[in-house]
Amino acid sequence: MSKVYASAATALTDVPNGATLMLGGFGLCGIPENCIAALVQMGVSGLTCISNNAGVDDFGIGLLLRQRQVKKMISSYVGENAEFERQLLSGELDVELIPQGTLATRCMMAGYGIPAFFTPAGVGTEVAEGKETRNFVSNGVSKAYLMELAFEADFALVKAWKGDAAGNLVYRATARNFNPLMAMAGKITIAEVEELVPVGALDANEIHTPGIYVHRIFEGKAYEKRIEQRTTSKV
Amino acid sequence: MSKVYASAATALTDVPNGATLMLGGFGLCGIPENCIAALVQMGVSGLTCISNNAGVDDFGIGLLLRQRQVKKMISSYVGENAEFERQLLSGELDVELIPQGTLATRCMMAGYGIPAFFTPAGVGTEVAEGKETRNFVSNGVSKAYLMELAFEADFALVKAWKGDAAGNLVYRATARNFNPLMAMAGKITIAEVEELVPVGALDANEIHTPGIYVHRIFEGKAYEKRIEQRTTSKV
Amino acid sequence: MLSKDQMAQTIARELRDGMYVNLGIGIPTLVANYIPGGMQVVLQSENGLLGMGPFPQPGHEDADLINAGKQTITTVAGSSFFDSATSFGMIRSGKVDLTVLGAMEVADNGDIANWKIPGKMVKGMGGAMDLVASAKNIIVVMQHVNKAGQSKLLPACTLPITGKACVKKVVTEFGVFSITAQGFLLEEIAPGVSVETVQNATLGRLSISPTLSQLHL
Amino acid sequence: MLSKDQMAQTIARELRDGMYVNLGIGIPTLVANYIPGGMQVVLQSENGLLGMGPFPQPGHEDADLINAGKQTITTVAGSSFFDSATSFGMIRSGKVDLTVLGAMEVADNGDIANWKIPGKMVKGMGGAMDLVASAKNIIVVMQHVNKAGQSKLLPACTLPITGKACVKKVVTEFGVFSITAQGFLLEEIAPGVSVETVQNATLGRLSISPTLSQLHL
Repeated sequence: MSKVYASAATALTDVPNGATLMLGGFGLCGIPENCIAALVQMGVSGLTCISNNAGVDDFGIGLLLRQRQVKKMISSYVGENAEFERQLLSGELDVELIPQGTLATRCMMAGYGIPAFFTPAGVGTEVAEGKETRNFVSNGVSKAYLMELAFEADFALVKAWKGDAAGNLVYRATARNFNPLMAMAGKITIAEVEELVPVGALDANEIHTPGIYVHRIFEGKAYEKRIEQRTTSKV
Repeated sequence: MSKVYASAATALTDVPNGATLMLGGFGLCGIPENCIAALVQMGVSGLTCISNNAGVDDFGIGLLLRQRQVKKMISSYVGENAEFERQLLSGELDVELIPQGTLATRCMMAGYGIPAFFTPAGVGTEVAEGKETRNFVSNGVSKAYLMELAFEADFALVKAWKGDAAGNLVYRATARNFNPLMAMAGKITIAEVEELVPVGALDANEIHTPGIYVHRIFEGKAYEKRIEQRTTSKV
Repeated sequence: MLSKDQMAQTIARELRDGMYVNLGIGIPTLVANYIPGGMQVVLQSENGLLGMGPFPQPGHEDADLINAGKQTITTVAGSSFFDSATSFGMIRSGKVDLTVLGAMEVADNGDIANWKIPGKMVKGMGGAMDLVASAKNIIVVMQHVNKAGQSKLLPACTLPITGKACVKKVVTEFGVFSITAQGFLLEEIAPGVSVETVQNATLGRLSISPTLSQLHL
Repeated sequence: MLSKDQMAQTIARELRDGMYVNLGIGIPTLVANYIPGGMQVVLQSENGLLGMGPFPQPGHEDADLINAGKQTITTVAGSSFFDSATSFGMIRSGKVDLTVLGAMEVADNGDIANWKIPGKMVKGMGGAMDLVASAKNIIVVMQHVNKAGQSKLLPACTLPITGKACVKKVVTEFGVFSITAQGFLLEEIAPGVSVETVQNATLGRLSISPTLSQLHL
């Protein structure tokens, strides 16, 4: 039973309309470019996307927004995207904003089989509305926390640097971000990698995502890896 | 402000009687041998030890038990230790047995600043006594979970393979086990490493415990790394 | 009657290509010897390893590389190491397809007891409570009766339980039993064992499958 | 009046050897330029990096290496990468010693608002809610009044808040304010600024420290 697929198109073929997807990446860093391109190509619609950001107008999840494929975004920060803002204000798009640490942890908890946990982020704010607030004593100090639930996602689409046919993944630098968390969390996890290496080539000590979490893997093509804010030091 | 200490004796000098300690390791694999030896040498007593196991009669935490330095053990499995059993049955030693995954996760949650979480382990058993049981729906199925709390520990004593002066740690093979979880969880975390390498020698992608968690680090000496069950294949 | 190896071999028939499997200490460990050739089955060791291999050759033992029974082991290509929280995370989230473990008692509702004998044994539950609370498919392999000759397949556990209504199947030297709403269902019987022998050795509710067959290995 | 750089420089006086610091986008980022020589201060970027260095030399930008403001950056020796859950885990568990961030409004009880303008701006809170709910020491650096000339130091936030009673100190172009049970306490005043100017620009409860000093950089 091979996990290896030839392309994004073959790996994503059963993603239906209305699916809930997790998409890795922070800004445009470490996003599953090939998977997004395949979703655009497929034209699948009514998607709920859990992703820290919503891309920019012409790249990343912005490409899905432009095609009106997204019904709902669950994110922590959705600036940098004029089309997003237009759809949101016009009511075409539903958006749920979540503190970034809560978003990351709700993915992780799905992977850990922990249905609920307590976090201080958002206590006393809009984010707390409708949620259980409860005090716990930590280091002798009582403090209020919100109960948050693990996410559920039909598919997690993640991007890694290297991977193997066993599904093991290694990320590079800050392109790691949400990818390993979402990889743990998808009912079906699809990983695209810059380089598919032979099984045994990755050091077992250095694997970020053990293969058990990854159901499908393919070597991506033609990565653009666009830089959102190119900043440099004065020479 | 250097994190580097010359020895276990200097790194552990302020561990007081009655302290709550986390000690890494699974069986005798990946245990902080030098730290344990220093605790024996110091004669500090009344300790509460959070550790998956309690060592064997003459090695690991067994050395502390033999000296009657331990008031309470919090573990998942404490076989292989006759002195332990004697002290427990005679009432000299208090023991709290916790499912292994819950033990690991209660350490991790301390490191994540999450005071409480829900796990299915122990529902309907003795472990559930006095704890909140609550149902959550996951993938359409309602299931019962126990609420468990993050641990608090004054000191975490962990053992890594390599480390640097910034406190970054890398573990080897299954000697990783509880070490990175406890490293995150101690109010003061003391790491002993087989090899203290120059800052910059560890690849930033491959660090298991980021230095922020480690307050003190030293290069351990004379590791015995005893094997508990030497099993081999027929040649 | 089945030997321990035959009990392991019986369980090995449950294996499917691509499965991730956690094998407990004792007879469950023997299941690894009967993975069908050409089938990819990945063994998880809950102390932090996916891709456990056989015991090392003498002289190649590595103190840093052990299984959950603290035995020296090896890894196969494609293995990965991780911490204990991640390990139980993959168990809890249902990524481990099959768990095989021993037991002191199994009740006819699927309750299992295997961690404590009050006043006698205080070793602890290790990872068993996490495993039985989370695994998708739990098979118990054990002797049908204890050393005192008493049935271990009971109407209710007499020892403190490890998990409630979680066991799906029991394999003993007498055969293969599913746990159903009507209690133990004898589905396959070991060669040389009579239904009466099974009935006499089983205290829990027992029914005999209308399609009862003799176990072939 | 302080320039943006002087505001950053003012905050840099809070730095201590061995500190782990998270700097928000905008003026907070400038604090990195004023870490005293010989002092070891490790910068955390909540997208998954400890040990952030300066911007790269032109031509050395790496798309895989950005900060929380999505800017290309570099790392220093001893840095480490990790996932976003670990990153906010270290924030929540109090391992980050100091958080510096901007704000739209600060209330005299320490409430902060910096993530939403209803009907106008819907960018989201990013990591700000996690940071303000968890950091041990939170300093806000911002202009004293908004573009419309209205005070940003208020009796209560008018915008949806990011966190409750969490800000410990505010630095504006007019000086340094502690948050106390009596509201804003002016502790240091910028050169060329009068107490009356501060009073006129502050809507929240304001008291003047009996030991008020002029800010020296």
